[in-house]
Amino acid sequence: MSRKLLEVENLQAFYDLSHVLQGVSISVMEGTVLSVLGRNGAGKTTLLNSIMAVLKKREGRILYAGKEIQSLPAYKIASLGIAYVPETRGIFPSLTVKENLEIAARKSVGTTNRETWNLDRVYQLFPQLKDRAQNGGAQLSGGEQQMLSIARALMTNPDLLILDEPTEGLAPRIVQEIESFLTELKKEGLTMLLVEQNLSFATSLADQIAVLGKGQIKWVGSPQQFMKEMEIQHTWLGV
Amino acid sequence: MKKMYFLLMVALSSLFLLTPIHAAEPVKVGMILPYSGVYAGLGKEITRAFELGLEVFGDEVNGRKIVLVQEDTEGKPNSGLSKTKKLIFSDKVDVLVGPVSSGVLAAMRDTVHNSKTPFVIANAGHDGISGAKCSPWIVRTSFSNRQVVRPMGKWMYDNGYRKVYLMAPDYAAGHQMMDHFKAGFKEAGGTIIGEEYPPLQGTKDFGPYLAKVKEAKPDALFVFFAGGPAIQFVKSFGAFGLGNTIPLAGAGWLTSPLYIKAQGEGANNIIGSANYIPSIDNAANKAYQDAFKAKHKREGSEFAVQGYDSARVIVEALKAVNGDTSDKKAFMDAIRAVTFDGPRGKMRFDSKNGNIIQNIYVYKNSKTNGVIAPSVFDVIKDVQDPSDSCTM
Amino acid sequence: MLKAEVLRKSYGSLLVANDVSLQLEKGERRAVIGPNGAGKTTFFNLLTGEIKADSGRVIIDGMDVSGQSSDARARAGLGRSFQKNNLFTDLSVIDNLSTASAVAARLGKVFWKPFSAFREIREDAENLAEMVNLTEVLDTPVRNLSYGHQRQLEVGLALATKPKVLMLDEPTSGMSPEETKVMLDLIISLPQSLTILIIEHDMDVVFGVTEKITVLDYGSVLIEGSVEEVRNSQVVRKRYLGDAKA
Amino acid sequence: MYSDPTFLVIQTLNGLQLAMLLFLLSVGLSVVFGLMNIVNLAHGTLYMFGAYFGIWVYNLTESFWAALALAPLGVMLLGMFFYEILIKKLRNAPPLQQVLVTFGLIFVGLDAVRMSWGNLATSIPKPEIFSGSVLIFGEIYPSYRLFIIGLGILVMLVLYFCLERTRVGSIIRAGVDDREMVSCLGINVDLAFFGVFCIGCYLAGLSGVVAGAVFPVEPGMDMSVLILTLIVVVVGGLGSLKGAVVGSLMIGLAETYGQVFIPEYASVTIYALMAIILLKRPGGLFPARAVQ
Amino acid sequence: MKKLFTLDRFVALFLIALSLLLSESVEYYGQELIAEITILAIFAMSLDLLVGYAGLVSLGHAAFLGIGSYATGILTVQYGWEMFPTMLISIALAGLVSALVGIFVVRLEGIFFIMITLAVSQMFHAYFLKNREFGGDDGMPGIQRLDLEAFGLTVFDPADFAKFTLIVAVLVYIGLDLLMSSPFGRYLIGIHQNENRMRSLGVPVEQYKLAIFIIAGMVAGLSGSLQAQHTGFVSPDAMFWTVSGVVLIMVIAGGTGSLVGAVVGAVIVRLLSHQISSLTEHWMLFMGLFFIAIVLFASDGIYGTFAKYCRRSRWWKSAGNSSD
Repeated sequence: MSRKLLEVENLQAFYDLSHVLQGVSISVMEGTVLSVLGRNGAGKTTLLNSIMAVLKKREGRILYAGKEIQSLPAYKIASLGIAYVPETRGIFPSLTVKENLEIAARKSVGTTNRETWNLDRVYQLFPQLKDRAQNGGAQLSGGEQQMLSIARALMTNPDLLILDEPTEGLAPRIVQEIESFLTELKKEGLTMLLVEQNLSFATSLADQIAVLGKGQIKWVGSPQQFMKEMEIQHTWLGV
Repeated sequence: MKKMYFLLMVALSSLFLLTPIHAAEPVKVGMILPYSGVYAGLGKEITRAFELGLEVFGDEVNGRKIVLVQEDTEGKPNSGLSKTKKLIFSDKVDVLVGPVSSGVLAAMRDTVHNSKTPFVIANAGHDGISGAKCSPWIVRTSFSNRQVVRPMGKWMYDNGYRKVYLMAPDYAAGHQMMDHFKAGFKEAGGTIIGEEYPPLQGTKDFGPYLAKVKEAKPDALFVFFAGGPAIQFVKSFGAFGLGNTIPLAGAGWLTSPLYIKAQGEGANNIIGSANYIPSIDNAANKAYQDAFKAKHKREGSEFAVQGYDSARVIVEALKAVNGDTSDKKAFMDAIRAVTFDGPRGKMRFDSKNGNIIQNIYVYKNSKTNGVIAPSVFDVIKDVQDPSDSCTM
Repeated sequence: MLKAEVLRKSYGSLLVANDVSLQLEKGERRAVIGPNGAGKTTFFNLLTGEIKADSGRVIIDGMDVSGQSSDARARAGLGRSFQKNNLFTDLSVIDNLSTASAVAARLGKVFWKPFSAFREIREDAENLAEMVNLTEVLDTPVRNLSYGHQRQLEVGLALATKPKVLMLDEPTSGMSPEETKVMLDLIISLPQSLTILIIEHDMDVVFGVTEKITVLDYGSVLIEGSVEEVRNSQVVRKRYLGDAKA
Repeated sequence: MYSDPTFLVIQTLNGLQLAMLLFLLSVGLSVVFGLMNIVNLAHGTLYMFGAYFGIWVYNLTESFWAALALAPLGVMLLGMFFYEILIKKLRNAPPLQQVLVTFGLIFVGLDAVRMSWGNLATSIPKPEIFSGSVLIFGEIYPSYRLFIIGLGILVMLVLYFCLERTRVGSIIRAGVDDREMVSCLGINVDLAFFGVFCIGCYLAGLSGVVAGAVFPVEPGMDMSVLILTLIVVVVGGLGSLKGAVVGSLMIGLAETYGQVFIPEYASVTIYALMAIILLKRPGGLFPARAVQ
Repeated sequence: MKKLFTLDRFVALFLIALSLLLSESVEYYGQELIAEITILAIFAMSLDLLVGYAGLVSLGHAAFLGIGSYATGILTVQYGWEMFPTMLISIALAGLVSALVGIFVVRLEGIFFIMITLAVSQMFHAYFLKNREFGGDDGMPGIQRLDLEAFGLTVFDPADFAKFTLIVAVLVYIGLDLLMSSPFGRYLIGIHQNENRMRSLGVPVEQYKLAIFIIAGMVAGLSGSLQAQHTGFVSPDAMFWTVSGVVLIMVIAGGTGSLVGAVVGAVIVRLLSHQISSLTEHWMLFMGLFFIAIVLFASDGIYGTFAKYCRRSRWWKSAGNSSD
């Protein structure tokens, strides 16, 4: 029934001459959430940038819904139904909140019959954004920026949502809010690939955990198993 | 990469190729003119007419063929000088013809003078060359700036213009033109009520200047513009409606036949002084215009006639010395002695300074059959360059 | 040795440094930690003068450098490494280091004597290379260097000017555990008299280098104290360690 | 006489018409330069081709409007051609190489024009309805100049509308902020920027035709406007519509007022103005991206 | 330890030897051309100091050449000075003016530096164009040459004048080469490579940029003085921005940052345009294609690419020059 929506096979990635990813393989099942954990510098962001072709110097295979995408440019990858919420949030400061959302609006390309995301629905989910609709992207607080970034990703009606440390630098109250949004989305059956440092956040949302260290996948398993693996936690996450 | 090295060697060894061939049979005429840059059109025009002149007056004297060596001054003094040296010392030309711009002429002058190379100036109007900077090796078939405009000052006063506004580009020739017009005009009793000198390069708009002229309400506006700026100026003058209120007068080049079509209605009714206009009525001019039209399908301009006459001067001088240019002094004397009735009427060189003595034509543009063209309004005969600062 | 007094900086309505103060004694080692976007690097840049503070003072070794440019502050004794490698990429390791050594020796006004004639500069640079474990790649151009080596060189350049205060901005970021270990040893081995201020995410490195930590959050100091104090602080656990159950 | 209000109005109109011509020319260069990081010194060449294509079309059709409609399209095609064969390859080349290549293009373009249309200066006749004059406070003023001002304002408004009110405009603004993020939203941002490049070429051609009825059309006309355009671009700041508008207004008016009030220094007014502005604001007045 | 004979110096030596040889063997015009190109090469080297070593792309460098020329012309023709002190004063004056300009402009970057230098030079150009005392746009003729009888050179003999300019060029090259090999030069290389890093190491970057701006201005002034002596006149055209533009093109075409590259660029571009313009009036077309070809096929410039190839090639390495 469930299939592999995203598959990464033996991915190698480079920044200049440094070999950041050294053969990473992961897969995300449709309708599930995969959390990739790892320390700073483990290569988490590089992994996501490689998938999205933001980083072009890479080797290996990346498949989306069974189709090879590693040689496609970023915009084509995104238009297959992948949405990216980067660590930097990528809000466009010269655009208003509304424009930030509208620019991304696109019909779903997937086969699932989820309810379509549009401006109204996004505003329902994030009422703060509606209040701030005419504000410039630069005038938002960190939490609002994060919400806008997620909301904007939703406007593309994705089948796969990729999030890079969505809780980073946010106050606990906001982290909780975001957690509840994402849980909501998960219930709707949206597939997610989540990169996190925040263990509690990651484990509560994920169906599966992968631990990235030294540019390689060190451990894969369920959240329940992960909580027991103190050794893994210590060695690769420094907790 | 071997290619690159090869290229370097070729470039360097091409220095060797500059070794000149010894002056053999043909008479070499060095055409030192702009073939690129702003004045490229004039350089070509003079060259074409010079070639036409050789066809008409003969390109062979006593078995010696006359050949042209063209070098591009780019209208820049430095390039002009460098090319002049090439023509004199490398090509060993017998005579130089050119240049268009006074700046290049000023740069060339000492080299020509010191190397004792016969030099026929075919356009540049730099006053100094027939003044303090004159040389026994230089004659001018074209004009000196003051020669063209000074008589016009008197003429305009005599014809009822008392208060005149002046405008010319802000460079030496522009100021020379205006200064001499002013001298002639004031001598006659007129008053200058305003002067404007827009920058030579990049005057993007004459509107501001024209508005000032309009405010001053002169009897006439006297200007000197040539080439592209002349088109722009005349069009703006018309567009601002000054044509109906203020008479426009200028030194001849203002409505040159090369540009008059592009100037449109604005060119109508302009008066000017020139050393040549195409409609001068004499046999030599008719022959010249017929020949030029047959070859180039349009009227020959005042620039062309200077090239044409320069060719005639050289051919006749060569005939006088039987094609022998080995005695440069004798050849130069022969050049200076040439006199003929040409398209511009009777012409001869001023023994004092080598400048041409010629008629200055006062013309007026008018529209006949939908075509605007100048016609002769008045003739000021045998005008000399009035300078006496030349001591040869 | 280094004193920052109520440094404040804002971009429009965005306050990136909210009255940050800090005092380091000679030989003291201090880590600045905090979540991404907490304003750590901004704080560094305010100290070094790369960003001009709206208000507040910076004092280096008793000298008020508040209004001064970054190069003047460097001459006053601040040496820094950057979070993102900031090297002379077309030059070799030795040329990188010797350039920095020449700056330290204030040779810039010497224009009559070949640079290669300054043996002592070369020796300085070689010593530095040894200090930061780059001896075996001395003649390699920086752009052909491994990332870890580049990070080491980054620290080497900061050390070359013989600073009074060494400021390290995430010296181990992006490094493998082995490389991190090398870097940690390197930092530990630095002379005890050197005052060090370090931004670091890797807690092992932080705990390895220093006893005292300043936690920044939202551009202001959340808490300042010993490793133990910070470790046990509920505020910090909540904010920074993400309330992890560990 | 300089205090006469009518005189001032007339001179301000003169300044405005120059400003609008400069605006048409510089907005494209500013965008290409500021947003695509292409140092296109051959922008003036496109302007020159606009004028010559205009003359070509005019000679065939006897219609100014046909020239105005077709010539800019021709220039756009020319620009696209050079983009495809040359500029694209150099998108990420060091600026000095771009300088050399576009300088090469200037040389090639200049001789291409000379070979095709000769060396002599010429001009495009004004359209019939704008060939006359109108009365402004009792002063005769050329109506074509008002046409230029109107066209400039129209283009300004259209560009403003497209940039601020359409999705493509949002994409371009967003692309300036964060190009990669736009791609990650599934939008082909390179295509959008290529469109911007084409519009820049189109406007350069348009200004060539429009200017060809006022200024002489001659080989070398490219170089004189190139400098003026670059001045507008750096004064306004790279890559922003606002910068291009403000820059061209400042330079256009400064040039005109300079000629009127300080004719002695007319040739240096704008250079001096630029120098002062750059010393105060080293990145120009309204750059699209903050200068690092 | 650096090699004494780097590739740059080797090629420089080769060029000088070739020119000296040629100055004896070619005829009058060739000698004139050698002098002309040598002066141009000095000017190109001075611009390379800015472009290739300090990363300051100037489009107004001709202003300093012009100031050197005008100072030489004004002092000798109008004030009757001796040529030797005039040359020194010309150089000093060019340095002084570049100091005054440099104080304001060196903190600008990229296109903004380009445009402000252009603006400054256009203002100088406008001044000399207008100033009728110094000849306006016709310029000032009648400039003599430095008397070198004492060294057995007759400067009116073009071969001797060519030799004189070559000797000056050699001295300039040696001087600048030494300067660039000195710690000062190393600072500049560091600034060009990574300005921010130099700043954080404690280098007052602007002061060094100003210093090199002044030195480049002085060398340009020297070349201007030589040019005035060679051509015998000076006109405002010498400081028009296109002159700066053409020399900038020469420096880029030759390859920046090696001094020799600038020289090679000046020699090749000048010779090519000279030769082609004698053959066809459409020489600009060929030069344009040549420039485009350089970028496409020799992106480091003619000499830069040549040097890169040489350094990789076996014979150069086998000659024991593995790292220079």
